[in-house]
Amino acid sequence: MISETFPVLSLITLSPFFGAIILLLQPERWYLGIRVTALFSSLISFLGSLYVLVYYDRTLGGFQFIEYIPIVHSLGISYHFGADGISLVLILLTSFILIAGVFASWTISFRSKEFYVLLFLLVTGVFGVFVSLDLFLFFLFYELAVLPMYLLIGIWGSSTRIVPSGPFATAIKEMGVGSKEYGAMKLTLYLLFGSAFILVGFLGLYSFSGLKTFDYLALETVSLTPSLQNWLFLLFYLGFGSLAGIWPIHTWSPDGHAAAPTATSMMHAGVLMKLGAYGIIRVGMGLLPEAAHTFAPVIGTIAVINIVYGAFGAMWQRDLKYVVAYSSVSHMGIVMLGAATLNEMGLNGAILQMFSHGIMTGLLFALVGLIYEKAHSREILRMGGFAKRMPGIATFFAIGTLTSLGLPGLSGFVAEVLVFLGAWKSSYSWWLIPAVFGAFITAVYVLRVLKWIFFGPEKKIYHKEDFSELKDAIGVEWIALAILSAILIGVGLYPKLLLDLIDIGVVELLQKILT
Amino acid sequence: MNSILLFLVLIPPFVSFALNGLIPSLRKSKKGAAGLSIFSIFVSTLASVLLLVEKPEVEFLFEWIPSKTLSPIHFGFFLDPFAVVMLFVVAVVALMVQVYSLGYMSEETPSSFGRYYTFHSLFAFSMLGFVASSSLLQIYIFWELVGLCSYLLIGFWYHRPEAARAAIKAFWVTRFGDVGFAIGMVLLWGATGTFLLSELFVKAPELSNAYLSLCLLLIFFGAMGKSAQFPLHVWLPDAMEGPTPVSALIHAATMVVAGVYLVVRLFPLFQFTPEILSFVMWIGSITALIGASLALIQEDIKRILAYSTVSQIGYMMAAAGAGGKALGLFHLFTHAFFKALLFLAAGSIIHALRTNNIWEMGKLAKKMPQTTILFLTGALALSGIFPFSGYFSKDEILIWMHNQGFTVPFFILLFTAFLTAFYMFRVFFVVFMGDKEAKEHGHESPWVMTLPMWILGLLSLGAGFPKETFFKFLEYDSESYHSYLAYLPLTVSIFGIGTAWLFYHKKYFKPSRIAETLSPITHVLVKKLWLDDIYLWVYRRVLNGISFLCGWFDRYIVDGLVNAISWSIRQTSRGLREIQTGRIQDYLYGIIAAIILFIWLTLGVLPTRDRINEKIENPVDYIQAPLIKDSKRDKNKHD
Amino acid sequence: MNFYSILWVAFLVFSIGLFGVLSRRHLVGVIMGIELMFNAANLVLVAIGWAYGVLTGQIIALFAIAITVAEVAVGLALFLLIERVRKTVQADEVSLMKG
Amino acid sequence: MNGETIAFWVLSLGLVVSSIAVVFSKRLLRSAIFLALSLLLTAFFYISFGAELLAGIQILLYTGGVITLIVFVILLTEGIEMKKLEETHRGIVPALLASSLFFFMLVYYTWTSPKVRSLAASTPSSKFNVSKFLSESLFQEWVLPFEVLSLLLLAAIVGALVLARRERKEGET
Repeated sequence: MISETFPVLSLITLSPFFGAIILLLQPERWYLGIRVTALFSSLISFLGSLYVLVYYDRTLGGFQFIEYIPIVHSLGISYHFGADGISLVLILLTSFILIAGVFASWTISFRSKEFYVLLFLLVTGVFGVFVSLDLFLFFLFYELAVLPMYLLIGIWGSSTRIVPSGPFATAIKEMGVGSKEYGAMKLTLYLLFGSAFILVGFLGLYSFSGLKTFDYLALETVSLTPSLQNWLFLLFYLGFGSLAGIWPIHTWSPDGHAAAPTATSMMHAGVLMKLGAYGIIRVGMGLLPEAAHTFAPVIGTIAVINIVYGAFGAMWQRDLKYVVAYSSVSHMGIVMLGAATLNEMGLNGAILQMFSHGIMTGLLFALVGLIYEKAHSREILRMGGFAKRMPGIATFFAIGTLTSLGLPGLSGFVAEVLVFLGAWKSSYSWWLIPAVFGAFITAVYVLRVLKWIFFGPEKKIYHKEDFSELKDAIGVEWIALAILSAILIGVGLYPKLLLDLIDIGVVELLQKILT
Repeated sequence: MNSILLFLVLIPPFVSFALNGLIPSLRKSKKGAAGLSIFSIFVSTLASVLLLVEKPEVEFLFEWIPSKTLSPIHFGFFLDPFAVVMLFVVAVVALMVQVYSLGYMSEETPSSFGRYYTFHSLFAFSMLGFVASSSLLQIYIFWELVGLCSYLLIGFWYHRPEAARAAIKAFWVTRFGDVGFAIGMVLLWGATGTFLLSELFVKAPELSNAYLSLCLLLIFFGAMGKSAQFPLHVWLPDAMEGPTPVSALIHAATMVVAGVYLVVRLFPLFQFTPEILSFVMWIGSITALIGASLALIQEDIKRILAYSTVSQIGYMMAAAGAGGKALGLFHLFTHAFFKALLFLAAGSIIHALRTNNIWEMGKLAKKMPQTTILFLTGALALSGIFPFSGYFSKDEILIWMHNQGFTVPFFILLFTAFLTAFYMFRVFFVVFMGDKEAKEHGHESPWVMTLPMWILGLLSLGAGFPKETFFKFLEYDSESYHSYLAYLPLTVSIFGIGTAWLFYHKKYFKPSRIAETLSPITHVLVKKLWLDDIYLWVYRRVLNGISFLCGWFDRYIVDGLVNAISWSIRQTSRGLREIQTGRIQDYLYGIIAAIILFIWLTLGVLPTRDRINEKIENPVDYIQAPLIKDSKRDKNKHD
Repeated sequence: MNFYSILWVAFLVFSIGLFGVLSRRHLVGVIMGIELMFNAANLVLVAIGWAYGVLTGQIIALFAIAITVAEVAVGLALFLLIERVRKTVQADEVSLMKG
Repeated sequence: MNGETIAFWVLSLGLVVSSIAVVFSKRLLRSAIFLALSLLLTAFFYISFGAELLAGIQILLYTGGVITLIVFVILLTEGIEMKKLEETHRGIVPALLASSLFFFMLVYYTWTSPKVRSLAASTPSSKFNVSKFLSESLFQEWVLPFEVLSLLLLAAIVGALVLARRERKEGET
């Protein structure tokens, strides 16, 4: 037991940051040293997140492990960390994905040091957002989480080919849609576009609250006029929503994820998209409860569009990464739907779906990376019968896809069912029907992909005589897959582990919203 | 004590699954994997027999999903006599099939052999868990899990494209039904706030009839998918791509009857909604007829059996829908044994002859005497001939239908009974008595395959006799009736067998001529009522069409718009870039324009003009320099 | 000696210098235009100082002259460099800043 | 019209004409000479404002130093480019427009400004000896800018040297 005042949240947040600094001091040729350093600093974060998970006082609730150091008195900016049930779960998610990401990029050979440095900067930002109780700090970390992505995709990414067509064919052709630079730039621009809204929203909160502070806990006590709340909420919804991939500002996500390298898309689809949803729930709903009520129908309806549209969109794709990316859009719709229900079941489901989807997409992107590494292709229709050569990958891929379609016993199911229950209990019960239907469509396209890639006879057209290239995962590559699948199954079998924690946070949040 | 027994039923298969799944070396050792799996299901079987003897009422719960404002969701197990019977059936058949598979799958590679038993253990666990579930949500969970096992086992030979396709089809169709199940379940929860069966039964009468009907209709939709009821039965015949023991266990005896069990289990709810019950009965009757008719023209022995399963499940559904839930379960009970037996016997033939087509078989009675006897037992039981078990259960159903006054379904089912006997003995006469010589040299199967078949044969022979005990166990009052009716089904069945004998053994009539005479009907049957075509059309045109629309719209319109905006900005900036010539003098024009603008703004437009002038009025304050009048400047003056 | 007229003479010289800067092709010509502009500015400074009766104008003009000298020195050095590297002395051929 | 005014107008006319000659003469050397002339005339203006020191500096630094520099540079590079430059001006019309616009704007705002008007109304006597005050204030109050300026000059010298220095090629000693 570490003493009460030990800044464990700072430890979690800053461990990757210092890891990055130590990495910078190492020469590129220290192959193992770089990886061990990376693993070590991510393990510190992981242990820290386990620690807070265990020692969080569940009877007390609220924000705990508070760290408070004023930085700028005159502007009300402080170094204020704290975590409640919701953020704890997301911290855990981040540290899991971080470790898995470190393992998944273990074999990266091109500028691995810089890769890890940028990845760790990004993760610092993510952790920071989840634990910040000061909006200024929140924004700072948010930007830190968004920006390294540009370099990560631009340098280590991969391109794909998109056939220009439709009314805007010229534009699509000339913009170079599909290239990694395009993906990186699009992602960055979208997210910066979003953060501009967020910044305006934060400044609005700062000035209209009249408190001259950025402190979350202080701003919670302020009640603004409804129209003001609505405007600010709209800003937050657009700003965070661009990161959460809400329709129709989601198109950065497929292109960005498809272009990103394995660990980056794991981190991005797994954790970063959750930042958006977290922002909407924490800042939008937590600080602007009345506006949350006003906007719930809009959020929910758009979320339902996300679910069905994302699923159908994924069905059309023939590029493996695009399929997973569109399924992320669909699943983020479930998160937002859960948030829009404004009841305990729905919100619990939303947070659990964030966790579950994060792990699941992490797993799927790790697998896509492995498949791409071995088959040198992401085009689904050119693959076939891989299960014979790579049974292990096939098994894990099946676990990932089955979570995606909401199979019981895996965590995705619990989250989806909770969201469905919440949707029915909410004021707009009809949301339930398209949402369930979307889950069915997910089953259709996900299983189809599984079949195309892994089942059937081996396709000879594609890899000619050379079957030897197609090997199962080896050595360290297993670790990421095993960790993530184990979590999926564990949470799926006994979700109360996490739901207990989530529930504490959600109930507190709901008390604010509903009163 | 009783909950320990229950756990003895449930836990061993799960342990076997977990160990086999997690330890690759165990899974890849042929004997280890199979031994563990068979041992675990054997323990389960023993425990289920004990449960049958004890006849306990167990309810065991723990919190699964916490909730403060709404009621938390529990996970647990709940046993009633129906569940105990079902546990027994599942455990016994699973044990038999797993033993049988030792022989049937012996040619598989160690890793796929281990995989097979791993899936089997998972299936046994989920099916047993399904049976013992205490809440609707839990039923749904295990329901999906058995669906998963079915998917995995149908696609066991994943390298065969047909198997992969059949697996995915099975999953899609049942999952489509489950959309209804899920919605219905949530709706029911929304009104009652609980998933627990025991609480639902108490609260159900408070609901409005229409709402409850809607919920149950949706839930029954799920049961239609799972139990291959018309029009969602299309996946079951294709599911025969899986290994035959799998077909025996999952697609004949246990999983496909889950829908019936669900209706029986939820009967306390269904009884409030007579409309839905009659819907269930009609669906069951129609399915029975369609299944039997489709079985008539099949050539693949397993597909015949599959359609026969569809038809028999129709019987069970009809019985349950007519209110005779115990009858439905009784038929389920007997059917599980004789249908599993038939499948295993068919598997034995396939194993020996390497073909599924009945026209490539013949004269097997001499080569495979044991199989012949066992198949005959199964066929007689299925046709409902005294004293085989099918006679008792089918009879009960038909009489019940008649006594309840459902005349049309009664005649449909009676006709189905005739068809059943006919197609079963068509198979029998062609395969065992036919004169065609099979290509492969047939031989009797090893004892690991025949022993389970003998046990099942005994069960199909004897399972009908303890009818009274069975009904008493289920706390159901069977009526006594002795009229001409009791002999009608038997007569019809014997008549069916006789017709088959005339057609296929004695060859007095040519079946093809009959088929020509009835060509419209035959055409419909050959086309399988166009259901496959319709579903394929829906998949290809509707689903893929929408997905094309969505994907295309997203890529080229939503994203295209984004690209168009950024492109136009880029084009504009390209145009603007021409201004930047690189010649300094050209830039100077810009500077001049800016200066002019600035001066104009400060002096001409903005109201600062007067203020500036006012300040300059007093230059001493502004410019610190000596005034001419004050020539001798004191430095310290201003300090 | 009217204050206005002195200002306007200075402005006229300034504008002529500006014209030279804008239109001259030879870089030294441009520099000479700049000199004219500086000169006119100095003249205005001194004139305003004179009108107010303060010395500041002269002081600033003094500084301005010094700065001008520095500017001319650097400017001519740059000119020599450009002439050597780019083999041209024309202002409109030096277009490194073209985007 | 007294002598002072006549002198003023003559000086002004000379200044303007020589300035025009600076920007329009085809030969650069001639421009440079006219520039020297206009700077010299400005020095006379300074004297008329009573800024004798400034006038001296103007003549010494500008007319002496700067023009010498310019002439040197012209002579250094004359052989290279002069003959190619048939046309010494480019875009006369826009340049004329812009500069005249600038001129008229300046005239307009000075004419309309009440402050300038009041300044013009109170023309003080121009006869007073300021050199002493100037030096005093330069070394007392303005000493910091003065020193900074010296630094700037130093930097300019170094910079000019570095820039104009011919790069030593390899092998060259």
